[in-house]
Amino acid sequence: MRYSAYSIFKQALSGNRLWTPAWREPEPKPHYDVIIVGGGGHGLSTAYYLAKEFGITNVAVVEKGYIGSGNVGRNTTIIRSNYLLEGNNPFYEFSLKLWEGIEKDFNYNAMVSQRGIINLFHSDGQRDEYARRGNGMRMHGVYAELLDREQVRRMMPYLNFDHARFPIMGGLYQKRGGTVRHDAVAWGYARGADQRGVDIIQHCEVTGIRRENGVVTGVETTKGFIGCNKLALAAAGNTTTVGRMADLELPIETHVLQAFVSEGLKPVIDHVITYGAGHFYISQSDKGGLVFGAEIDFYSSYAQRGNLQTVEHTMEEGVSLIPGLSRAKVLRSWGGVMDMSMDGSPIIDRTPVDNLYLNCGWCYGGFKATPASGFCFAHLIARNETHHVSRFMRLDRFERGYTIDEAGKGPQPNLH
Amino acid sequence: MTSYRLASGGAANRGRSLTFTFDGRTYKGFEGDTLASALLANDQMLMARSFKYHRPRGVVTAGSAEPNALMTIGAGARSEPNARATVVELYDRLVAVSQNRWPSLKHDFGALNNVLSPFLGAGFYYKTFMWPALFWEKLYEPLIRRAAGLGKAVMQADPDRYEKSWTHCDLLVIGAGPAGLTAALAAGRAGARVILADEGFRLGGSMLSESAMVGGMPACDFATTTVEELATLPNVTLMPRTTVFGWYDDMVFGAVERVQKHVATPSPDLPMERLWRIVAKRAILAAGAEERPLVFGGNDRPGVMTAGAIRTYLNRYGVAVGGKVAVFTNGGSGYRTAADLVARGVDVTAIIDARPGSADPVPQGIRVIRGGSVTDTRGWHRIDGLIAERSGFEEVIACDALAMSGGWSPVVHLMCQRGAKPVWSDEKQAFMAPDLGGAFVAAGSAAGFDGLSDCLKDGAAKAHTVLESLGRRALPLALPRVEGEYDASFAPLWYVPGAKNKAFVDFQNDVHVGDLGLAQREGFRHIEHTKRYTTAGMATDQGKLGNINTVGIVAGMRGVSPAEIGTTTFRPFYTPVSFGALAGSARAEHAAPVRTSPLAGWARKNGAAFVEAGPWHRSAWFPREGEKTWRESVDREVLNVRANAGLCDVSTLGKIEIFGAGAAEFLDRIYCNGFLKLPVGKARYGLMLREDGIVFDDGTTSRLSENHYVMTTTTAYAAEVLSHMEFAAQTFWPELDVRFVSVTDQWAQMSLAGPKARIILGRVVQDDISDAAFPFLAAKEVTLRGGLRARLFRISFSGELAYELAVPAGFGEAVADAIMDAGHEDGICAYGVEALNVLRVEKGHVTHSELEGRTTADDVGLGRMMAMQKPDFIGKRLSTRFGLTAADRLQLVGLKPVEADKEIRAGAHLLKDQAKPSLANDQGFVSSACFSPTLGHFIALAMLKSGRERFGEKIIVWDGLRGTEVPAEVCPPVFVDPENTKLHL
Amino acid sequence: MASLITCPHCGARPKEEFSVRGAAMPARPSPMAKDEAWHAYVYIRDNPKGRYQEYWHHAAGCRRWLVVDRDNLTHDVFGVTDAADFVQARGIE
Amino acid sequence: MSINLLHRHVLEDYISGFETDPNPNHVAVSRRPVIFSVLAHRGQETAVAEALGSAHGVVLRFCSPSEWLLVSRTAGPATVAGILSDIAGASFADQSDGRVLMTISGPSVRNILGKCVAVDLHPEVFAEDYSANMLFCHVAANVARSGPDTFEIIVPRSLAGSAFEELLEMGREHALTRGFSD
Repeated sequence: MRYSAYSIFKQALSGNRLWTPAWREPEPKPHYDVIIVGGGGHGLSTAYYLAKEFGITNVAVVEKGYIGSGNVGRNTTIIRSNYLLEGNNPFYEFSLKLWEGIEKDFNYNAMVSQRGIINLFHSDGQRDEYARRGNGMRMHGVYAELLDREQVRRMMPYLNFDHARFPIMGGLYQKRGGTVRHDAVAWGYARGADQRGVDIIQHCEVTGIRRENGVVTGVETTKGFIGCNKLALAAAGNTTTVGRMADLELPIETHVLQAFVSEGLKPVIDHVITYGAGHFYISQSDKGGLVFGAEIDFYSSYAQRGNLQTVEHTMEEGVSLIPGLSRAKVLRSWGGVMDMSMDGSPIIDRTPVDNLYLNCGWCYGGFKATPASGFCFAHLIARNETHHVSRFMRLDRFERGYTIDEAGKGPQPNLH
Repeated sequence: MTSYRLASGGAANRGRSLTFTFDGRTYKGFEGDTLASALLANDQMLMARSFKYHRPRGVVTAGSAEPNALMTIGAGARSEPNARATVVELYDRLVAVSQNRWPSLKHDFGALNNVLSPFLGAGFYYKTFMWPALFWEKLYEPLIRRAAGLGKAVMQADPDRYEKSWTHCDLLVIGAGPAGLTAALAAGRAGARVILADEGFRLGGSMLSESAMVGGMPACDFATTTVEELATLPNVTLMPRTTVFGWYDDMVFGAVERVQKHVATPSPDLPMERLWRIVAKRAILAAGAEERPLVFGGNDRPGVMTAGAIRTYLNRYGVAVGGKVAVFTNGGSGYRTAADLVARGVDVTAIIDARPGSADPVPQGIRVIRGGSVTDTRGWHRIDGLIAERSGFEEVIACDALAMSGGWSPVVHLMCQRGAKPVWSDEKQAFMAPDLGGAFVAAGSAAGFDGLSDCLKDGAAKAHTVLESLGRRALPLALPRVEGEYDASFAPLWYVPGAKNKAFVDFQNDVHVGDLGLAQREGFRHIEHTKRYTTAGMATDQGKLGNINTVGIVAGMRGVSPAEIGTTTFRPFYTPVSFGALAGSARAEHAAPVRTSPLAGWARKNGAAFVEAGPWHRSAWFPREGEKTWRESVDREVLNVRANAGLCDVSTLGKIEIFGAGAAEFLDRIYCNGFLKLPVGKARYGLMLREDGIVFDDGTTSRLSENHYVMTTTTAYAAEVLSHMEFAAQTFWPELDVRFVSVTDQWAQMSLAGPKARIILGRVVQDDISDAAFPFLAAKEVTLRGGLRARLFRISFSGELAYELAVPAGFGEAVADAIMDAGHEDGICAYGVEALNVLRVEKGHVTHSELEGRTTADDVGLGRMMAMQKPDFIGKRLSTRFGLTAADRLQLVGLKPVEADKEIRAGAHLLKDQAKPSLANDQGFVSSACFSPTLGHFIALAMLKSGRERFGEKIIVWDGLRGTEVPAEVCPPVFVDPENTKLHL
Repeated sequence: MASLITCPHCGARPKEEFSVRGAAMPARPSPMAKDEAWHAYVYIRDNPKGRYQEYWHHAAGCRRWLVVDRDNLTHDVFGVTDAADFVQARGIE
Repeated sequence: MSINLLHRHVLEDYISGFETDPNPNHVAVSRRPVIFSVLAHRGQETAVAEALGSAHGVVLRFCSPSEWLLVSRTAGPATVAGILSDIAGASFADQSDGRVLMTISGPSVRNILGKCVAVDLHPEVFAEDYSANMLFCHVAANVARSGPDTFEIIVPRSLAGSAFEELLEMGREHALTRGFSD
C-alpha cells in the first residue's frame, strides 16, 4: 500500500480498518542469495539497497529480537557530515545526501529535519581544530561556517555566555545537519525492503555459521538452518559474538552509551548543539522532548543500561551549557550497546572467510551513517568490490598502519 | 457546586488557609493540601488539555502517576513546567498556569484536532507530509512543533541552589505506607541503619487516605504514631518528599529530595532539591499498588477518576469530588469508595459492577447494576452523565463524577530497572515483582498483598527476613488490629466492549483502543513496536496508569495471555527528575574545579589577562597602558624576551618525581629516545609514544641523583602521563624498582628567558650559574639569596638563553616578585602563554597542536630521536608499520606568506599552487600560526604531504571558512636561530 | 559494578574515582614476538559477552591499577585485584 | 640582594577577612603544616610502614600500600626529612607547599561531608585514625578521622580553592564557619 495524504483520507473514511501490515512475517525459506544478520538500521538499509539498487531480492534479514530493537531505536537521532578525515568525510556526506532524499525514496516520512548542527568551541586551540575540520569539509564541497561568539549568541541566546566555566568562543556550524525520527528509519527501510521481496525474519537468533571448505553455506538459527550464498554481518554491539562463530578476530570492544529524553516542552531549542567543553549534545524532537546525551560509560558492557554517575555528569554539562534547563525534568534514560572500534571509525569490508562480509565498528555514531552504510555494504556484497566512499574502512587498516583516528586517541576504544 | 470542601474531616490543616492562583484566578486552600485537592475544593475540575487532541482533562489520580493534571508552577526564572498538581504541595501565593492550550483552558483552538482525529490515528505522520519535500521543514514541521510539547521552559538561569549527597544504610525502605512503616519499625528497633523514603510530603502512604481503623485509631493516626516512634530512633532516617527514582548497580539508589519545593520563599542556605545516592545493603520496595483505570467510551471526561483517588480527596483532604458520584468497578475498591462517600454525605447515584455478582457490601440505598458497563460519558468540560449498559439495555445516569476501578497493579518499576522482567501472575491478574535474590524485595501491596492487615504484616515479615540475611535479629513486632478493611480483589476487565466513543488507554498521549488495533493490523505487534508506533506509555507518566491496560488489550486482540505479550522495559526515572537536581552544584562557573597556579597572584599584580587551559586558569598576556589589542601586548612581550628578558609562569606543567634503582631503565623504555646514560645534574628532552607508534607526549626529565629523577610533562597530558607510567610500572615491568609521585602542586615554576636571563638570575641565586658551571641542560638544586632551596633547569622553549626555576609553591609569588625587581633595570617583562606560543612557533618547537594524536616522531622531524637499537620501548614495534612510514605522510614544515602583510591562520588547508580545492588536492593543514614580531610577518607551522622535500615550493594556504587564500613559501620549521647559538650563550 | 568498585586497598568507591583502560588480556608481548602478536595485542579484542577482566585505575584513590573481574552483561563483580598481582598470577599460568 | 621570603597560603583570599567566631561546625585551615609523600620501594612496603608507624611527632595518612602522607604540625621539614632518610627502602618528597590541610569538626560534620565524599563515614566503618585517599568535592584528597566529629582533609594546593569553596557551600545549611587554625 502506498502511503499518501490520499491514502490516509481514504482509510479514515472506512474507519482505519483496512490498513495492511507494513511488512510481512514470513517463515524463513531454506536458502537465500544473501542473509543479513541484524535487523537494525544498517541491516535493514543494506537489504533495502540490495533489492532496490542492485536487484538482489532473494534476501533475508534475520533479527534475534524485533526489528529496530538495537541502536537505531535508542539513539539521539542526529545526522551530520562534519568529519575531519578523508577516510570519513566523503562517506558521511554521501550518507547525508541519501538522507536528504530518503522519504521519497522509501515512501515513509522519517521526518528528516535539517535544523542545523553546531559544534561549540571554547578555546583558541579548539577553534583551530574546528577550522581545520570545517576547511576540510569545504574542500569536499560540504558547506560549513565558522561562527564567532556573537553569531552563536544571536542564534542560541539561551546558551550560557556570561557565567560559564568554559566560555563559548564560537562554533562550527553545518546547516544541513539535523535530526531524523529514528524508529521511522528502521520501519521505512523494513517496509521498503519487504515490498521488494526481502524476507524480514524477527525473533530468529543466529546460533552458528556453517562453513564448508572455507566458504559460508548458511546459518544455524533458532528457526533452523538457513542456507545462503553470501552472509553479511550487521550486528553492531553483538558483532564479536556473531563473528566468533566464523572465527573472526575483530578490533571491537562493546560499550554502553546512555541517552535521555525530557518531558515534552514547547519548542525552545531549534538546532542540534554539541558542547565543546564536554561531550554533551542536545536537540528537541518534534514531539517536544529534549533528546540528549554525553559520553559513554567507559567500561565494557553488553547491558542496555547505564550508571547514575554518567547521568549526573550529563546533566551537569547540560545545565552548564543551558542554565534554563535546570527546572525542566528528564523523563527517561536508556543505554545502547556500541561496537567501539580501535580507532573510532567503522569497518565495511570482506573478511578472511570468502563470502562473509562485515559491517561494524560504528561506535556511537552509527545512526547518521545508516543510509550510506547500507548502500556501501550492499555495493560490496553485490559486486564484491568496495564503494569508493567507504574505501578506507578496511579491516586490515590496523595492521597496515592506516587507522582513521578522528579523535586522535589511539587504540583505546573508550576514548573515541 | 459540584466538587467542594466538606465541612470537616481530612488531614489538611484547616487552621491555616493559603492563597494561590490558577490561570490568574485566586483561590484558597489549606496547608496540607495538594494543588489538585485545593483546586477540587474550589470546584475547578478542568485542569489541562491532552497532548494530541487537546481534549479537556481533569485530574484522574491523587498521586505521582497523574497523566492529566500537568501545570506550570511558579513565575519567572522559578517556573517549573509539567508539574503534576496531584503531588504539588500547596504553599502560600503559589502561582499555577495551565498548559498546551490557546487562547485559554476553556476555549482551546487545538481541540480542532479532536474533530480531525479519524485522520490523525497512530503513526499518521509517517505516511504523509512527504510532498513536496521542502514543505516538511518549512511548513508541516514548524506547525507540528508548535502544536506539540506541553509546558514552556523559561530558559532563564535558575536562582536556586542544588546539592548532592551520599548516604549509606543497612536497609532502605521505599514507601512509607503500611508495609513500609512496619518494615522500618521492625528494622529500626533491631538497631539497623534504616532509611525510610517516601515521595509524599507526609509519611503514611495509603493509610492517610483510608477509613479503616488500625490499632483502635483511624489509620491516619496510627501512621502518625508510628512515624513519631521512628523519629525517635537515632539509627532511622526519615526522608519524606523523597522519590527514589532509580536502582543502579551495586545497590546504589538514586533519590531526589524536594527540600524547598513547598516553600513560598526559599532559604538561600538550603537547596531547592537534593540528589541522594543511597548505598543500601538491602532494600524493601513498599511502593504500594496503582489502581487501574477502566477503558470505556469517554473514560477521559473530566470528573472520571480512579476510585482510590476519590477516597484520597475525600478522606485525606476533606474534598468531595462531586455532588453526585457514580461508580464503575470490577472489584471491591469501587464499593469502598461508595461507602466512604455515603458516610460523608455525598450522593452516590449508582454502582455499575462489571461482574455478575460479588460479596462486596453495598451501602444502604445505593443501586447496583451488576454485570453492567459504561459505554459512554457525557459532558464536555466535566462529566454530566454516563450511559450504562446491561444485557443490551442502555440507560443514562446523571453524575458529576465517576469513580472507576479496574483493579490493582503492584508498583514494581524500580525492581525491573536492571534487566529483570516482571512476572505475570494469573492469580493476581497482574505483573509481579521479579525475584532478585533477596537483596531487594517487595513488600505489602507492591508484593501483591491486598488488605491493610496483610500489608502491615508483610512489611514486618520482610524486614525480619532481610535483617536475618545481614546477621541481625529483630524482635517480633506486635501488629495492630485492623477493623473495617475491605476486599480489594477484582476480576480482570481490560476494556469495555461496545464503546460509543474513544476509549483511552494513555490519557496524556491520547492513545485509544482503536490505535492499538491499528498497530496490530499494520504489523507493529511486538509490544515495543506497539508502544513506539502508537506512543502508548511514552508520555510523562511513562504508562504508569495505562501500560497494563495496553498489554491486556493487545493480549486480548491476539488471543494470548498478557504473560506472552510482556511489558515494555522499565527504565529510570520512576518519575521525572529535574535537570537541576541531577546537576547539583556543578553549574555555571562551578561546572568543574579550577586549578590555580601558585603564581596567579603575581600574574594578577602584573595585570595579566587569564585564559582557560583545561582545568587551569593561565596568564595569557600582560597588557600595559596604551596597548589596545592583545596582539600589541604579545608582540611587545616577544620582542622584549628576545632583546632583554621575560618571566613566564610554567607551574602548570606536570611534574613527576621518579625514584628507584630501576628508574633509568624504566625511563629508557617509556621514552623513545635513550635515557640510560643521562648524567646526574642534567636534563634531557624526551618523547613518549603510544604503543601504536604515535607520539603521546613530550617533556624533559632531569636526573637529580643516581636513582632520583624529576619529569615534566605538558600541561594538558600531566594526568595521562602519570597514569600511563603507573600502568607500565605495575603491569609491563613489575620487576623494575621504580616509584612515582606527582609534585605538580608543590612547585611554583617560572621560566626566565632572554639574553639577560643569566644576569638577572644571578642576582637571585647564590650558586655559580655561569655557562661553565651551569651549562645548557644543567639541572640542579640551588640556593636562593635569602636561603630558600630551589631547583634550577637550564632548558628553553623560546630558543633564548633560558632557565626554569622551581620554588616551593608558597614562595612562588615572593620569588617571582624578586626576579621582576632584580630584572627591572635590564628591562624584564612578564609574559604569558600567548607570547610563549609565538616564541616556540618562531623556534619551530611542537606542541599538541602538532602532536595531535595522529603524528609520528618522524612526521614532526624527530624521527632520529627514536633509538631503534634499544631492545624495547613503548611504541617501537608498531611504529614501523607501512602506513606510519609512508613517504606521502604529512610532515612538519614552516610557512612564510609570499606577501609579507598577509595573515595565515591555523586550521587552513594547503593546496598546490593553481590547484582547485578538493579532497584529492588537499596537501595538509596549518597547525599553528602567529604573527612573528621578530620577523615582522606571519609565520606558521604546517603539516604538509612529503613536506620536507618541498622547502622553497610556493603553495596556497586555503581558508575557505574565512574566505582567504594566501600564497606561501614552504620553509624549514625553525624561523629564529636555527643554529641554536642563543641557547649556549 | 558500575556504581561502586571495591578497591582491594581502599574499599568500596564510586565510579568517578576510577578511569578504565580496557581489556586486561592479553599480556604485552615480548619485544621479540612476531608482528602478528603485536598487532593482536594492540588491536584485537576478545570482547566476550559475560565474564571479563578489565583494567581500572583508582586515579582518585590509591592510584593503583586494578583488574576488575566481572560480568559485562549483568555487571556482577567476581573480584577486584591489584594489577601487579594479576600480572604475576598470569605470568605463573 | 636578598629575597623577602614571604610565604603565601593559597586559601588566604578565602579566609582572611571572613573570619568570625567559630560556630559548632567549623573548618580550620593549618597555615604551614609539614607534609611529605613517602613511597616504599619494591618489597619494602611492610618494613617502611612499620618504621613510619613508630616515628614520633608525625601522623601517618594512608594513600596506598606503598604510599603515605606524613603530617606534622610540630616538627620542621628538615626534622621530618631526617626521620625519613633513616628509613631503608623509602623515598620521599616534601609536599608541604603542594598540599593544604584542613580540619572540619562539629555535630553536623557527617551530614556536611556526605555532600563531599562518597565513602561511608559511619564510625563503625570509618573509625578514628582511619585515613584514605578519596574524591572530596571533585578533588582527589586524603581524608582522615581524627575524632568522633573531627576529620582532617588534605587537598592539592592548586585545587584547594575550588574544594574549599564547595565545602563552604555544602556547609551553609549547618552554618559552617571558617578560619586559620594558627
